[in-house]
Amino acid sequence: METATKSTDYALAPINKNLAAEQKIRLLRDMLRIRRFEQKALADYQKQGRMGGFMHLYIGQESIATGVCSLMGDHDHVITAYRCHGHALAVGMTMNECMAELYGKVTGCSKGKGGSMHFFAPDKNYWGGHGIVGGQTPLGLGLAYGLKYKGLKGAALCFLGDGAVNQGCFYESLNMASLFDLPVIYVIENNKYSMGTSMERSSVVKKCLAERGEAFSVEWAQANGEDLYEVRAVTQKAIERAHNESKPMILEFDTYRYYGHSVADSKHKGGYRPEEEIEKYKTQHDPIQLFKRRLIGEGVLTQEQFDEISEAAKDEAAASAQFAEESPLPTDANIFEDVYFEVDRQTEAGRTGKHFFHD
Amino acid sequence: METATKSTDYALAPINKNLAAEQKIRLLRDMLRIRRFEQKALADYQKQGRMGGFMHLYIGQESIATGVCSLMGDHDHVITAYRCHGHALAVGMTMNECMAELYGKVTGCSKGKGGSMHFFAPDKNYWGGHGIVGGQTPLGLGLAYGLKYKGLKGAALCFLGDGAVNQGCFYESLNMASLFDLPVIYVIENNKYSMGTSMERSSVVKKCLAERGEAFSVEWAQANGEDLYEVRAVTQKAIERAHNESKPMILEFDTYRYYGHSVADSKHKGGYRPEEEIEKYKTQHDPIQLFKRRLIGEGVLTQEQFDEISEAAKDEAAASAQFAEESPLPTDANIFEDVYFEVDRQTEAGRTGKHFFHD
Amino acid sequence: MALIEYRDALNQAFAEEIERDPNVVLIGEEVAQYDGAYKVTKGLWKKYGDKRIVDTPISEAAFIGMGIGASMLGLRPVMELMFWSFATVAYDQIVNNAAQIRYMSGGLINCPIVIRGPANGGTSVGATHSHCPENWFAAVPGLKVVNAATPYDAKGLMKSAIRDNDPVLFMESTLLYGEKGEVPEEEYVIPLGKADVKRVGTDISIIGHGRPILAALKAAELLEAEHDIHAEVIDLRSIRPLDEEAIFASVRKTHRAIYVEENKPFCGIGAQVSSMIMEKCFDDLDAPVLRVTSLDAPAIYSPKVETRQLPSAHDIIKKVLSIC
Amino acid sequence: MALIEYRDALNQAFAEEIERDPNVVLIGEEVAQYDGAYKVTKGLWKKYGDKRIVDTPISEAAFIGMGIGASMLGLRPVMELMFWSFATVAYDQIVNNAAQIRYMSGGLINCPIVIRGPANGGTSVGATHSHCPENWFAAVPGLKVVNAATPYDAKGLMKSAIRDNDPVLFMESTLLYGEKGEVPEEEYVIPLGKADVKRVGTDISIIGHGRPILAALKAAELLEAEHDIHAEVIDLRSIRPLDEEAIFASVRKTHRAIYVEENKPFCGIGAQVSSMIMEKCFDDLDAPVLRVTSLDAPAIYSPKVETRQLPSAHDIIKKVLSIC
Ligand SMILES: Cc1ncc(C[n+]2csc(CCOP(=O)(O)OP(=O)(O)O)c2C)c(N)n1
Ligand SMILES: Cc1ncc(C[n+]2csc(CCOP(=O)(O)OP(=O)(O)O)c2C)c(N)n1
Ligand SMILES: [Mg+2]
Ligand SMILES: [Mg+2]
Repeated sequence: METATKSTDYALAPINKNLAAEQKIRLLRDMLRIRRFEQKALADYQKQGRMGGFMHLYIGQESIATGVCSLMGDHDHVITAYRCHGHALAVGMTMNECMAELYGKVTGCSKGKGGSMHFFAPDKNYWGGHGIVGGQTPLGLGLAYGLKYKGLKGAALCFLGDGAVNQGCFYESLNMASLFDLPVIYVIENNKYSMGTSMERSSVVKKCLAERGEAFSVEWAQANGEDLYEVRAVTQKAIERAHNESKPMILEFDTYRYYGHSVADSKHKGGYRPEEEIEKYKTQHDPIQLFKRRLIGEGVLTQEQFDEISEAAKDEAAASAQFAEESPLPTDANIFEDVYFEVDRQTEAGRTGKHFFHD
Repeated sequence: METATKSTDYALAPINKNLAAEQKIRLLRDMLRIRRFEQKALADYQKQGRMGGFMHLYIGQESIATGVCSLMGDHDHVITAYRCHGHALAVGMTMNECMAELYGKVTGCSKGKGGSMHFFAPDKNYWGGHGIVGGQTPLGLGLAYGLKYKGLKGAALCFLGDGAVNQGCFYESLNMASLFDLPVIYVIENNKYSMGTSMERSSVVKKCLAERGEAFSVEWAQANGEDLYEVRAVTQKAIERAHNESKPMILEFDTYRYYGHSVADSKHKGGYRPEEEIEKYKTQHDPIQLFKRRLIGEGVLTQEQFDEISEAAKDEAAASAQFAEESPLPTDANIFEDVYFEVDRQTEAGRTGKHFFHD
Repeated sequence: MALIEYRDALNQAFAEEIERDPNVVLIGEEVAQYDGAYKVTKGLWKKYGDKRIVDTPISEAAFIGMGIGASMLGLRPVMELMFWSFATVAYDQIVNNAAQIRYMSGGLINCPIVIRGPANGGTSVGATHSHCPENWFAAVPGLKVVNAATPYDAKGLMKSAIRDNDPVLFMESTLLYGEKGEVPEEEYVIPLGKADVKRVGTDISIIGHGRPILAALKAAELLEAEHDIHAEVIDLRSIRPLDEEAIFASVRKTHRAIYVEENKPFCGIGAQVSSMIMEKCFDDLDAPVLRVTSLDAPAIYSPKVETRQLPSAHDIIKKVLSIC
Repeated sequence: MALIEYRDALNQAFAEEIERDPNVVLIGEEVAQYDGAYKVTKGLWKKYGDKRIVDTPISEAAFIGMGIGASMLGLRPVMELMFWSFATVAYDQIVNNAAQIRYMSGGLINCPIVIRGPANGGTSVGATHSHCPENWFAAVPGLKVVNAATPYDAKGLMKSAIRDNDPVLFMESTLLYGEKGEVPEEEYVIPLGKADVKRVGTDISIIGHGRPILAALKAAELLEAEHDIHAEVIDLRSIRPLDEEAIFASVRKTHRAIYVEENKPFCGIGAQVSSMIMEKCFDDLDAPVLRVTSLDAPAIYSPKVETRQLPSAHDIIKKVLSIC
């Protein structure tokens, strides 16, 4: 499979042209922080007993979460699926709370209750982290509905995968978004595989998946996700449209994941996808390398600076693991907290009647 | 709203041109039988205590079920929603078994267990009769899957309404039908309203609803459902395509229901739709009247013959009501039959373990 | 007190809460311009307009999910399912989103949504439209399940449900919508988790929820008149949270209990309640806790026959006499 | 007898039934080319090809519905849900189509489908992926629900499920797939509706289903060794149909019972079974039937903590000692 190569140079798009050097470096750092965080997470996952469950790595796709989330204003919200580490860091969550969540510690963003697939930070307009494929698409619709209801100028950015497009609730959501003029932007991160199934084996496609939006008069755009500038330029248009016209849109970014579907995925290398394909993306389409070269070319970055940033990110990740390691586990009592708001707050309602039934 | 008026004269389509006079009259009779059956059903429904639950009348749409089902070969199967009387009679079910079902009698097609929304006749390739909106669309996919698996040259004709297109499983089914090349034909009977909601208020539409198939590379056609010839001509093409290429298709027929969504629908007249609209369809777009005029014009029918056929249909309906009236109700014992195949047959499996738990 | 229909009691609750809180919005199929399939929302769209009363396409998964997402932002959506049976196409949204989002976010998110509609058989609409799903949902920690048998309870419980900050599934009955009952003019609320002793008695506790409570009251009358058996009738009203104290107190007094519900028997609410009674009141029981439920088969269409599938006063009396 | 893994026992059942009946087809996500997310279908696609082993898009509603439609035409689809938790998006197809089609058609149609996959917690995959839905479905007349705890049972029950002419929901456990057990070389089937006395005892009946049966057996050993309590362990294996005779016979012998399951407590299978025991064995009981279930909260991620949510031998022993 081939990633559509870009047509225009999006460095000149207003949203990118006016970036100050430190802002550009900040974007590079954000991508590096995601990668280093996940590399550390993977290493620790492989040390038995530290983490459990699934771990879906975002490595290779960093430009998308970073580019999209770098455009978020006060009333722009984000929701995604289980491959949610990148988006979490991109909206500004700390490595500590994220790593601690992977370790299942009370200091984790979800107090160790959500795990790798369920990171949340409502204070940063980040609504997770959802494990049921496609399940986030009606919730994203609801975030947009809430924004419109409250009269706020914002957008709901709802990420989904190339496999998730085959969950019916996505189409129900598109029709309603279009019918109600809701400012929801569905961002398809097309990494070409859903687990071990190639896009061709799961979806009938003409130009691309986003094109399906036409069935509901929802505008769409396809772009090259490996180019941070392109991601930002294309997304900015959609956000402006959402803000100014309260209209939905579908964006599809070509991208690639370097690791397996999850850490448990044994077959991805030479199994359902050829090793050369993986190599090609790593060497020719890596969003971090591409952006690094660009910035060096633009003269706003040196190799030394890059290495420093990279090292700093590595150190931050290591420190977060240390933090996680030293944090306490949830107690048995914690198990029954955060089930019911009213019980947690011990309101009148929370004190009335039996809520739990195992004893 | 306006029904798209037809372009070509489908009387000349091969599938119609070669019809013998008695075959044409047979088609007219089939439509009349549906109408007279439902008029009698409605009258009896209104006499308290005879029937219960919902009754969704098909009156005004007869040309579609009649036209489509008139083309069914040995391996063509039909499945539809709860507005299923017309299709039932069109596939050859008797008025007796249908009326008795409405009366909730053991002589009904479903032994009084299904009611108005749940007519079935697998021996006539008729798979119901389904109450959950859109729920029949994956089942129709499955019928097509079964045909292909068994290597039979057939098609699954799956009817749905203009409101049902907004159930997500329909789109999941379209993608799978297209991906697996399954011979399923989705027939949208667009009567412009889903209960009290106009199509415009529930669906974002460009040309028509069938067009949404393009998102999944599923071919589609829109046609005028009031013209029996047109229904047959358009459907025949889809069936041939299904048989010869094992490909799915969506057909959309413009049509109109004269009565409320169900008998309980008080608001349809002058409520969510203007009385003039109803009048216009009854007077200018009635499929039976239009076909009658055609046949008289073609010289294969006289007004006298028409009146005879109409009378005969009325008598048949009256007789079926008599039959239903005189048939016995299910017994308490019948309540527990037809839940489990193995129990009904008292097989080893059916005799092992407790299956029912109220006592 | 005014004598009004169950549907009007609910309608009053909606109107009062809409006026009280700008974040309350009613969403569902035919709830606005059509006044509701069962006229429960009659007149509200006319009065409050497009923003507060919203018609949707037939897309339960999307609009229930939409309501959940909106509730995360602070709206208080009251979502109508035309029938609770249609929750089958929005099951994931209810069980995995509404029920779990608070827990999986470590308490950062809450979901103050109400999902409501009729959940009953007895109207000859067939097996797919006659589910009583209270046990499917009450089984899921994170959800609350309410079931009102009278206009008074319906209004008071609905107001509490709308103000509650957790997802509340509110189950009504098309056969109750037209039933009349006394409802005070002045405002009132009924807390979730409080059972109501609808009749005081000493010989047996007839416990239950939903419409069969009316059959239980009728049975209690006949038992007293014809058998000198004084039955206490307890309406749980709220299934989760559950008022176990009210149940145990009654059983400790009467030493006998029967659970009555319209649900199917296997893993019905009565199974849960009777196992709780056995565990907590074992030595108080002079007889096994028996259960009266719908007959254990899909809802049959045949009108006259279906009524026999549902629990009747007669069925209740028979069971009572078998242990009294 | 060969000592093989649970997943291989299932794999053998599939292979044997595929060879036996040309209408048997395996359908689901990643079941073919990927060998199954949990390698349960390993090698089958290579061996039997595209027609018999079919990969699907992530469209559970459509492909479960497709399987049901195909089964009406006589196919015997064995549908995999990668997790039973994902039944939440195909709930309507299971509960309204598979369960009701025979009844609503007056017996004209039957639906010989098997829907299978893992249904368990304990693997730190979070609340949405850890449902134990046996009670949601066993509550619905028209469905059959099976839950196998050992490789031997898994193979024998799966073969019966595939040959059964009613819809059978087969629940497995990702934590059992790697467990080994003795499985005969020669062919055998295990009928649905027959419980298995996995350990004979005289003092208390520990009844249950699924993986906790292993904990029950461990508990029984310790109870005998450390407390001289001889527990009988009964594995229901099939929840609906249910082998009530085996349950009652044991309770009449031991006079005490505990139900053990991984399900959440509210309206769990244990609630149904204990209420049946109370009704039919009231005078035989020397103590209330107690229940051991998962803790009543959504599945927590934190690995070490989640294991404490699940029933353990220790939890079982504690409950047993409280009534022995
Ligand atoms: C409803 C549902 N079905 C199946 C799964 C199992 N599953 C988890 S991720 C996944 C693949 C999704 O692929 P895609 O949407 O392309 O996202 P990606 O993993 O590539 O980011 C599957 C099948 C699930 N979580 N939910
Ligand atoms: C999932 C689901 N939601 C809602 C309903 C209630 N309902 C029954 S028919 C109907 C309208 C369907 O309209 P359409 O698809 O246009 O078919 P028509 O009635 O016009 O033939 C609705 C909302 C249902 N039966 N199932
Ligand atoms: Mg993907
Ligand atoms: Mg319509």
